[in-house]
Amino acid sequence: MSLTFAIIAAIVLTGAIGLSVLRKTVHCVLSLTIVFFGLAMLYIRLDAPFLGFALVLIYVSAVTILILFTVLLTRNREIETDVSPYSRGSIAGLIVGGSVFAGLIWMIYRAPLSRGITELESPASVKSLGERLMTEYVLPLEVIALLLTAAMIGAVIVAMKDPG
Amino acid sequence: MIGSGIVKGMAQTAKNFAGTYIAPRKYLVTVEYPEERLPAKENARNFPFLVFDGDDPEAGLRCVACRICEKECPPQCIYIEKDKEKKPDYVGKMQFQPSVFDIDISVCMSCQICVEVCPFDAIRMDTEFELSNPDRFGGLLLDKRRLAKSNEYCAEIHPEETEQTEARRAEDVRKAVAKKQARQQAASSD
Amino acid sequence: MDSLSDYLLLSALLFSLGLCVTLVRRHAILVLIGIELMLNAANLNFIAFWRFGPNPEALDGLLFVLFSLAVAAAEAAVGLALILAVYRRYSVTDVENIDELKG
Amino acid sequence: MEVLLLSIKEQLVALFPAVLQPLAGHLLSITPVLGVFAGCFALTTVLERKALGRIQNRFGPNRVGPAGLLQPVADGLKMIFKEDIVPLKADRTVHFLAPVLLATTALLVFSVIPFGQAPDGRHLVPVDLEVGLIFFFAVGSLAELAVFMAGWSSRNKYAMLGAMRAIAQMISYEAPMLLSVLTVVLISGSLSLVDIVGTQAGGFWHWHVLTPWGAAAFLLFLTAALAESNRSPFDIPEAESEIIAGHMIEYSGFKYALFFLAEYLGLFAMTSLAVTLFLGGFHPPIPQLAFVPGPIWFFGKFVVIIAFFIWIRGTLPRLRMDQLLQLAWKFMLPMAVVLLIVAAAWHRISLTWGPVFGWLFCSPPVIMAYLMLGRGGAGKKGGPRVYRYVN
Repeated sequence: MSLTFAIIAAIVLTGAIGLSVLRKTVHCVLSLTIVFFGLAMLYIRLDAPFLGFALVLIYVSAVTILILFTVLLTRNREIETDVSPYSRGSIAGLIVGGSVFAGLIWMIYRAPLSRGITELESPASVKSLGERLMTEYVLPLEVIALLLTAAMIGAVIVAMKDPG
Repeated sequence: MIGSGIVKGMAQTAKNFAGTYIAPRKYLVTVEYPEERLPAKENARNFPFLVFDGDDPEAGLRCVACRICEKECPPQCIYIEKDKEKKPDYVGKMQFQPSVFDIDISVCMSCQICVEVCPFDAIRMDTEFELSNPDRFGGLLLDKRRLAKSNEYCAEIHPEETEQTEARRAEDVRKAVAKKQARQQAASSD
Repeated sequence: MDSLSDYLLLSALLFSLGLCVTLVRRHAILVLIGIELMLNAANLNFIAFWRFGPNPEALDGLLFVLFSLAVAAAEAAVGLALILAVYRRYSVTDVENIDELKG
Repeated sequence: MEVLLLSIKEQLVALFPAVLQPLAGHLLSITPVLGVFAGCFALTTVLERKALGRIQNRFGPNRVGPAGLLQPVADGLKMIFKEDIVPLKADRTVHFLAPVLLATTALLVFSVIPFGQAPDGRHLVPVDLEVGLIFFFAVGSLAELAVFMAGWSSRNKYAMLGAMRAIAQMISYEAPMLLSVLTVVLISGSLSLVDIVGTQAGGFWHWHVLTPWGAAAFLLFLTAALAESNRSPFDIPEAESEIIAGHMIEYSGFKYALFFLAEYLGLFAMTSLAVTLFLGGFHPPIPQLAFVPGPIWFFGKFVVIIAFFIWIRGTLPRLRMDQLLQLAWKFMLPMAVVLLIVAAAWHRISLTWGPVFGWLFCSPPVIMAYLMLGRGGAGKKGGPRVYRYVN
């Protein structure tokens, strides 16, 4: 593990832990953006800069802003008062999360992972990505486009004030 | 068509912009105040001052300390004390002079009533407006010496009003002289 | 250079944290955020396996992440719209208090 | 000039020990960008005020220094010595982080803009990223987050309203902006700004702005850039007469100066991008003028666009919020989509038959789309407002 990776991992984990313990919802969302920044840095480190910047573009500027708008549109009196932000069955939730983590760790250390790394001549080029997208993956692309359209229309209809 | 209004507006502003360089007199209408200033209007008024005739503000002061203005002043910003001895005024009548004449211009509300009521045309409204002062109390309490301004100055800022006043005063002097002559004639005939 | 297991470890941690957030927090939006966190942990796995796999010239891992990003965006939009609709109807965003299924 | 600058950098980097050399190289690339654009900011504020004054038949600032040119120094001193006020109920951390994030992102986006090219092919660019354009927009979009943080953390209704308006505006104009930029990506086949500039080398007839789709995309991009950087006529988020200063209302002193700086730097970034994408970047208009260094051409075009922005600001009144969103969604977005298709057609036609046929076939759809969409916007809601009680 190199120092750079350790620093980025620390950033990601700080954001993730902050998002699970902070009290105010807006603070949680802001620490979510820290997680995304860390992840974007990891993507760039893994020679996928296009996806890293796309992650920032999609998540930080679109999804996070959407979440923030929703947070502001739904003011929750119960949670912003003194009631604990954690649900009643939180112990059980922690146990489930912990056991999943233990299971994943067990699997990672049992799996026969290749320790080496194949050298790339250049980072994944956007051009080849686009060519794959337009030849081999054109059907998934169309499906995704359809899904996005459906999701957009659905979201608008669900969130409309007077569904009529 | 969308955008045609924008083009029209931009042509207008471009004309304005270029005009300030080509014809600055027509387009640059700003008066750069401390260096240039517009002349005050005839009817402008700010705070009162005392008019004196001749060169000496002590001797030529028109005020006779009749205290009408002090009584009429709505915010009561005028304070007058009479002098002990009398001096002859412009028609030769013996009159008192004010030994103290103070106007607190921080209280004055520029109503011009003192000017209206003065029977001796001794008080007029000034157009001076740069009165800022570091001394909040003393600096704005004007005494007789600072209030006194010459008749020429008055003629300069209120030419029309001063002309009328001068005409009336000349008439008064003429009448007084005529009266005196009549009295002298009567005295000599007795 | 860091090894594949480092990335997998980080991704596992992120996934479990996301799961915990989803299960533990009361606010509906935070539940959604937990799901986003899990999705991103999976994405990290995809990219790590692509990069450390035997054939990084084939870009399948990246393309999967690309599609997953789009799905996540769609999911966030619909999820938030649902939260808004529920809030309009019951003025509640606490998942524990959304316990009526009657229309 | 480019060779001189690059060799100065190499000489200086060679002075450092080998471990520090990459770091020193980056620092030496960053410093001139920081210096030049901060200087541009200072100069633009005063020249903008002078030009606005002339447009409104006034003198503009002319008191501090020769012809008022030292005005930004006076303004800066005033800003620095003002008291830094944080509202009692504000969220102190977020309140502090918002201007920092905004200024950082505003500066970061300059790192992919190419400013010149040495004869041996090296470019004057801080970082030559293969995905430079995506980087530009990813980092640029963080401004929305910073604006939200500023508005939310101030605990002020006006700040919150201003922030929401700003974000709605930025998101609405990001879509047409990205689409209008995509036309250029489509033609040049690269996301790297260095490559995009490279396709426009060799005379002004290669510039993207001199094509039917390019001209329209350039205008759309400029409009969206105005909206993205919150300048008049799209300065609703900070409308002084409506919501005072929007998200900046609770900021004073140096933090406010940072917001101000970030606003201008955002404008400069958009202008630099417009120059790079559409006006041929640092390339001279005719190849015979290549002896003039690239940065001079770059900044010449830069100054022209900035002057155009100032001119617009002096002319147009502020739009209403609904007009603004209608312009973005009903006119600019469909127009950008049409341009994308036209650009694809141009690529095909001018490759096979040459640019004359390209003009012949590609300009009618652009003009048609412009006329039809322009008329569609002036329907029931978009037209002049009817005042019930006045008439």
